[in-house]
Amino acid sequence: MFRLLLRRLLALVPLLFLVSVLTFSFTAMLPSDPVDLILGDTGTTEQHDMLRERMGLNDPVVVRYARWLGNAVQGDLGTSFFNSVDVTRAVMQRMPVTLSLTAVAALIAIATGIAAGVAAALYPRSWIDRLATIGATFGQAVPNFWFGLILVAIFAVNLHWFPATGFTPISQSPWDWLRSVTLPAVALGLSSSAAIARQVRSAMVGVLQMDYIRAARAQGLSARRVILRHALTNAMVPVIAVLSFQITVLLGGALIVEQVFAINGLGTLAITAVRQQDIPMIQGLVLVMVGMVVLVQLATDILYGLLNPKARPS
Amino acid sequence: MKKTIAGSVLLALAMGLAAGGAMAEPTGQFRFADQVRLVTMDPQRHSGGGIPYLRPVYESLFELDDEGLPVPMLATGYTVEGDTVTLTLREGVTFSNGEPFNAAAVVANINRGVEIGVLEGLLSVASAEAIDDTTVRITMREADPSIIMALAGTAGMMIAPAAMDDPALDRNPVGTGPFVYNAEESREGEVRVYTPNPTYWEPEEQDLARFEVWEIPDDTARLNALRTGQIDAGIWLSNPQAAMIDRSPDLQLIRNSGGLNYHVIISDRAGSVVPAFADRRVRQAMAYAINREAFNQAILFGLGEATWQAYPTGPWSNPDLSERYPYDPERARELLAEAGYADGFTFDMPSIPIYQSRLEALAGFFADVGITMNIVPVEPGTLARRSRTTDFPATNLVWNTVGDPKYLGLRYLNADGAYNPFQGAPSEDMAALVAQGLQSVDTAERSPAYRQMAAQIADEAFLIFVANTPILFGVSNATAENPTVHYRYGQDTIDMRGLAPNQ
Amino acid sequence: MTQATPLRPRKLRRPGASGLITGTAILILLVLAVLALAADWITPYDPLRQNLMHALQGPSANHWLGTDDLGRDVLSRLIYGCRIAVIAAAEATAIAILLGVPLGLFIGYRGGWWDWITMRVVEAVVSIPGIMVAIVIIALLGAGLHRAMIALGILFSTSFLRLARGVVLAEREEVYVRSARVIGASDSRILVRHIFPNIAPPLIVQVTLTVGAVLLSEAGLSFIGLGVQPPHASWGTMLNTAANYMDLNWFLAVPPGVAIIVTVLSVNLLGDVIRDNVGRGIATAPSAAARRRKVRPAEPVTVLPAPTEDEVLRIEGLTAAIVPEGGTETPIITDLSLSTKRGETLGLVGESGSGKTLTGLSVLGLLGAGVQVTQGAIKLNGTDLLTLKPRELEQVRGNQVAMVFQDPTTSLNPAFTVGSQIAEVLRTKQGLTKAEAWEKVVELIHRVGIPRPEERARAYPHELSGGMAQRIAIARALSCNPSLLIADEPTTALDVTVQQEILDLFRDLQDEYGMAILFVTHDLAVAADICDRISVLYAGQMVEMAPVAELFADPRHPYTRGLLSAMPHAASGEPPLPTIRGSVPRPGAWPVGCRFGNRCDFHTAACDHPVPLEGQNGRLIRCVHAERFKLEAAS
Amino acid sequence: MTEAPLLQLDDLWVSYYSRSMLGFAAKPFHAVKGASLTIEAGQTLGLVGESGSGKSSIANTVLGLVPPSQGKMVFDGQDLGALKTRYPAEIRRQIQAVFQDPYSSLNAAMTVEDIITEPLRVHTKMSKAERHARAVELMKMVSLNEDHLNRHPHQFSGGQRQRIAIAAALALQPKLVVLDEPVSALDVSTQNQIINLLYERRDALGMAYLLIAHDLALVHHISDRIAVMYLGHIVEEGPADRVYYQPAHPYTRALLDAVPQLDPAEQARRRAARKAAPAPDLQRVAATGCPYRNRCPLAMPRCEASMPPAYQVEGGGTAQCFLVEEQTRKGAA
Repeated sequence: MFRLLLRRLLALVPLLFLVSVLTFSFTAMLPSDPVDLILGDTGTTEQHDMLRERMGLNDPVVVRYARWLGNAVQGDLGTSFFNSVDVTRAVMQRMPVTLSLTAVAALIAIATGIAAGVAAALYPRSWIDRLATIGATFGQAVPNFWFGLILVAIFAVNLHWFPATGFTPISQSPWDWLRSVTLPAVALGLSSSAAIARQVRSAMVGVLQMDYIRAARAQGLSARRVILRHALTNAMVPVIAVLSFQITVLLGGALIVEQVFAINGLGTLAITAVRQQDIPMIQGLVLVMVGMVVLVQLATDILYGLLNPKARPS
Repeated sequence: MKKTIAGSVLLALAMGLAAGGAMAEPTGQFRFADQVRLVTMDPQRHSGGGIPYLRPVYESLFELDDEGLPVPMLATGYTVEGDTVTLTLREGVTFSNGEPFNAAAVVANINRGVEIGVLEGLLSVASAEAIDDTTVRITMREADPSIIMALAGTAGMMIAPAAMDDPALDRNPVGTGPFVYNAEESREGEVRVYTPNPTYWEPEEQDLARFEVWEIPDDTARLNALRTGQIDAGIWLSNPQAAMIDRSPDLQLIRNSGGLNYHVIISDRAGSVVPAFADRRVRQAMAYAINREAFNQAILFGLGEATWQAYPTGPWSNPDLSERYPYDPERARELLAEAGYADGFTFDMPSIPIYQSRLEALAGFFADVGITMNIVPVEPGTLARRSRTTDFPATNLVWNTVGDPKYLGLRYLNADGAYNPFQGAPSEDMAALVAQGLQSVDTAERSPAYRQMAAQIADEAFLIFVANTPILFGVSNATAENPTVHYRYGQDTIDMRGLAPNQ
Repeated sequence: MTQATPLRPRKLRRPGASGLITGTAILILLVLAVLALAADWITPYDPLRQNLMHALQGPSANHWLGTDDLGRDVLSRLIYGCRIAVIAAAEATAIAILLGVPLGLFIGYRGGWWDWITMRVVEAVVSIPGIMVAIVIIALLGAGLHRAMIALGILFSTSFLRLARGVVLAEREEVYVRSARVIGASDSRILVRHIFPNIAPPLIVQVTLTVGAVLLSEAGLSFIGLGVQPPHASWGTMLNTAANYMDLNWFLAVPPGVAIIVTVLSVNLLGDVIRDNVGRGIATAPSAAARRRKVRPAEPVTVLPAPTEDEVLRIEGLTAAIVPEGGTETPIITDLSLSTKRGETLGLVGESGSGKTLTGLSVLGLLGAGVQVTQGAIKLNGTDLLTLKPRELEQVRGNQVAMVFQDPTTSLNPAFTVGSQIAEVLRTKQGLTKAEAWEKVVELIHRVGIPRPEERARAYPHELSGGMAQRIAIARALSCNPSLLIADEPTTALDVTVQQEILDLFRDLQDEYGMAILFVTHDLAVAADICDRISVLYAGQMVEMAPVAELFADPRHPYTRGLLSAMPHAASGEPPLPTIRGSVPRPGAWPVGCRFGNRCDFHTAACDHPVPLEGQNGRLIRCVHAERFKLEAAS
Repeated sequence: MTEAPLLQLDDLWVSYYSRSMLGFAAKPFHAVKGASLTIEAGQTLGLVGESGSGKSSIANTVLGLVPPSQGKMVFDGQDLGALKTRYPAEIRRQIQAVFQDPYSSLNAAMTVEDIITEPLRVHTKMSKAERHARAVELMKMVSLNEDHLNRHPHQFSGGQRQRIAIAAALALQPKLVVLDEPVSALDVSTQNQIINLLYERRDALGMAYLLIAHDLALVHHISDRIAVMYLGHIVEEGPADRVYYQPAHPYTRALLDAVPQLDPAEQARRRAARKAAPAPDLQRVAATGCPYRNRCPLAMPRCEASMPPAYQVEGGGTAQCFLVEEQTRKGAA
């Protein structure tokens, strides 16, 4: 297991490297001139040239990239072009917000998705199955931000059960944190829950037709045991891949849902950065997001190895 | 040409007594929401909205009273003599970093502001020098009737000299105000936390343990925050959310003095990007195309009023201009046809979310007469800055009707005006009027020139005024009942001094 | 050798609900297309035409869906929104396909460095949340519908690329591609003519998925102001407006929201239907026999001897059928009667489609989806299993009857060690403790002839050879000492030398444990080795039953004889080898009379009527010419 | 026979290299270890072995799907093993194949006519009409109804599909057809139909077959010669009757003995014999010497020391077993 982990970690290096190259070259193509952004309209030509020199913008792209990467490896993602905000700090400040939103959404999605998927697979063609299937199909068609609006209208504005907007850090008050994160997480998690439910159901249906399930039943193991132990363990193998993907989707979805709930997470930061063409901020954000995604993938890979003996190195 | 404010110290003291009363340890908190994101906390690089983020930390040399007249703050008096302005400074004031507030500090501030050149208020200033420790002489480039008014705003905000060397001054403000910025507890892009300044020069005015300014650009989110008690007060434009506040029994909509005059600026006056703009008939057609009454009803929710000039009321207002451009799409089309644009033309207009519906309405009016206006979103907080560039042939802004009319000339009309980015030269008539308006500091003497200028502006139609709205604060009932909440005259901020938490 | 294909119930169509849903989905999409095309003519108002004096009105006769913040007609804007939705979906999907598919095909077939580099780049892009990729691309290109759609197109091209590559990689290994290469077709020809047509079905599914995703993404981007720019109406911008007016007129959020949901739902449903029909994607759940039919009692059985004390299994008049929901039954086993006793091995022999495997499964009550016993009785140690409740049947399985399947590598759960799978049975069925169970596991594994049993118990199924895995499966089946063991082609998937070992193991274990074995096989030679008695099945019927020696010495049914003579070892010398003409008829296509009739050389008019199974002394035959063959054999 | 054989494999090795994650070449896996075979024109060589014996690797190598790692492969006078590129078209059309699984070997997206005439399209400039005529002819040749030409493969039974595959393989009238387990996926009653068909066509058209199967008895029916593979080695080779009736290698004998007989009495006798014999070690693969020695009831010490070379067997052919040598020596003595 340790070797697998090490190998996976090693494999991440080229991926992160590639992402950094992609991000850097992409942002380098942005049409705005950072010096203009920083100095606004007020700077003189001399000031422009000085700043350009100081920022090393006259260096070749490769040199700039190497410098940026060197700093990034040390945790320094540079300073925003738009104000003197430290990118690492800004991103790290927002990360817990988006992370807790995504994590709660993922928990909701996984719990409801697996429960619905298993229930549907247990009683195919029953009302449970139909309800779950219809729900899942619907869930995948509902835009998360629209669902968020509706949730706010019902549960915050009318019923006052939850705050309509904003985010309370968990360190401040776990209860308020839960209240503030519930509606956005539900809005965010819906489509992933649906996707997971569908995948679980289809994986379960597939697995339930396997020989070893028949064999286990022929052995007189109870239907419950066969489904929950034998079928689910194997059905989770393809589901894991979907989970990993869905967490990336959730992270992306959080960007939009944050707007609905006026939550200042990475999404708000990202959209602002993009609008302002704040290159260091965009680069830092992308890198950090990919880092998060990659860690999730690593975790799911390990989970995959645990569930699927064939994937383990012998 | 000499004017001294007498008894101003007394007045200030009286205000302090009335508000604060007994000296007690500050308690409680007050949470305010701004509608624009914080761009910079450096007052001298600041333009446009976001002043509420600065006010807790920075105090200006002067303050405006409830009639809009300057009263002492960090400066206790002034004299204006020709091209020199002499300021007398308050003693015993220190910056929160411990530096003394003195003439050297004021000189450093004013000279830095002149050098940076962002602030319109200082455009007329040549330099400042210290006469003695409490006296500063400002040398003017040209006569400026509104220099004291300007020093009551961002131009007069005093930064601790040592802090000026900080490259991150935009995030580390150091002033003399009743509060200091608490960077640790603030969350970038979400909330700014201010805690009492331990070295404040008038500790009896500090009745609040914590002041927060929340960045909530989304109107609905801000309304929800107000409803759920997440904030005590916030700024609103006339929009559906403001109307909701007005209708809600739990909330109050405060209409502050002064107002915001919404207008369209034709920046590309020579028609270098959009040739049609060079034709006065085209611009007048645009003015005719707008149904201001409907605009006020539907877009401003009846909270504003139609206007055709920069000052709807008061000494600078020209009464002949009411209904200068009645809603007349037929006439607009005729004018366009005369100008050779019967088939219309197309131009880009920058937009921020709060102006979205206004611009959509305008686009609809213009579309009616054949003009296509593309709405291009820019980041909130950057509209003013982008409006000063040649990025857009036209823009739209609000004009604070508290300002001195000289700004019309300096900002909008002169070839070097900040909001004349294409540097179109004013017509001879206009240039003459601009000059004439600056000749005096006496309102009665100046007003005929500005009334005439208003008519000239309306005629040339580079500036198309649409509607005027009061500055709106949405507050909770508790805030409305709080006697210490004092809205600054004609501004979108609350006075920090003496502010106590809601009961 | 027959790969005993597990009976796949034919796609059970539910014309009711699903047809209706599909129809509705297609109808909705057609309507959308028409609205998009005809928006200019059918909208009641100009979508940009504002009427500020009538802003934010609810639905009325003039404005069916009310008006928005500028008094524009919501219905008209919604209809124009269709157009944008259609353009958006078409544009982004087309870009995604044109970018992704050719590149995916190319790298998939070419492989090597091209593939490696492209896939690493794709992985990198995919690891960035999609919306982030989109907004960064938009930052580069600028906001607006077409630019946003280019961004989405680039983004979604990765899924097409991976799909195309995946299909190529999978198809490349398919035998038909090998055939094409053997024929000498060039790479490009193989790619275009042979592989590409097979991409079409998953591609269509992917297109529907992408269209749905594009619609949602477009709405999301427009919602945050990076997509379609106001005042133009897209559903996303309409929702953006609605978000601001939720308090004053919440209804504004309804029409665009519903429009998006209904459209995406229709597209997704259509995708599901296509996927189900092309059958490559997600397996559809077969209809569970939720409502068990009442089993009709068996007709009086004359062919079986009276029950004896050591009789273990007695099947009487068993009839099983495919029972589709609301459809007509298709019988697959008819009127099958047999019995077996302790220590006896009864062979069930027949070709695919004969019903031999189903007979075994019906004893266990594991016929599976859509197949049910409709008549008869299955008595195990005197109890009719067909009358038991599911719980009771669970108790019987494992304890009294167990089964060994054809493919040992798939009949063991890949997720658990083999030892734990045996231990599980011991613990749940016999209530042993963990330690006791493990001790017994090791003993059992040793008993089935596996050296180093402790070590092997901790192995996963994929770590064992086929023969070894089958031994484990046998150990598990025998763990609770059942009185009946059903072995379904247990040696078919094994090499011939291993087959021999396993057959010997069966014999040894039977000698030791004394259980009855119901041995299902298609190979008469295997049956000759292991069985005491053999029952030959053909097309769901027993056609002949005899003690093993008699059957091989004196086969009487023409089918048995045909089979025997067709065995490779039977014939010697050069072809032509003896054959049986034609092929086994499928269930539902059985002749009314003798089911072998149309392949039989002895067919007479008498064969066109149902033929009974007759005989005595354990020798049964279903043939009108039985007497004649008997005489032949005697002479 | 003075004429050169149609196909000659000489010390052919086929190896697979799996690549580890970081690109280091892992240890190669040798599927075929020095196989030598010959097929005369118009004759059938049956290649028999258990799964994993390397027989399919030989098929794939002959078909040009997998390059040999070593050794000579001469077809019709041309050394194909030396070719670094794909086979030239004139060779390509001479070697055709029929694969095991009739369900996956036909492209589901094509019609029967497309499948049968695909080789003609690739290798000839026949017009559409000519191709159709040829397709009709081929359908007749494999006893299928010509009306079925525009059907898709899934509409046919396994036996019929295999006929279609044969028709496609015969379309170009190749000199060699590789039959890779052509009947093992079929029901017993259809197997013989296909075997008969293959036999008839060979006699009529005169091509050679490389018939790969795991069933010696079946192979024996139509082969002129039989080769037996065990773990990559051709352990025995010779005339079909000799190998089938007088196997020289213990493995061949074991293979033959393991096949269940239709005679229960004979089965019982064999069973008794097996019981008497010592149980073979289940550790199948011997690292050195003869790969079969761990299972071989007649293994000698020298079997462990070195791999036996191919000895000539009386009655024709060779066997890689020291016993053959000893018997020959005894016979000579």
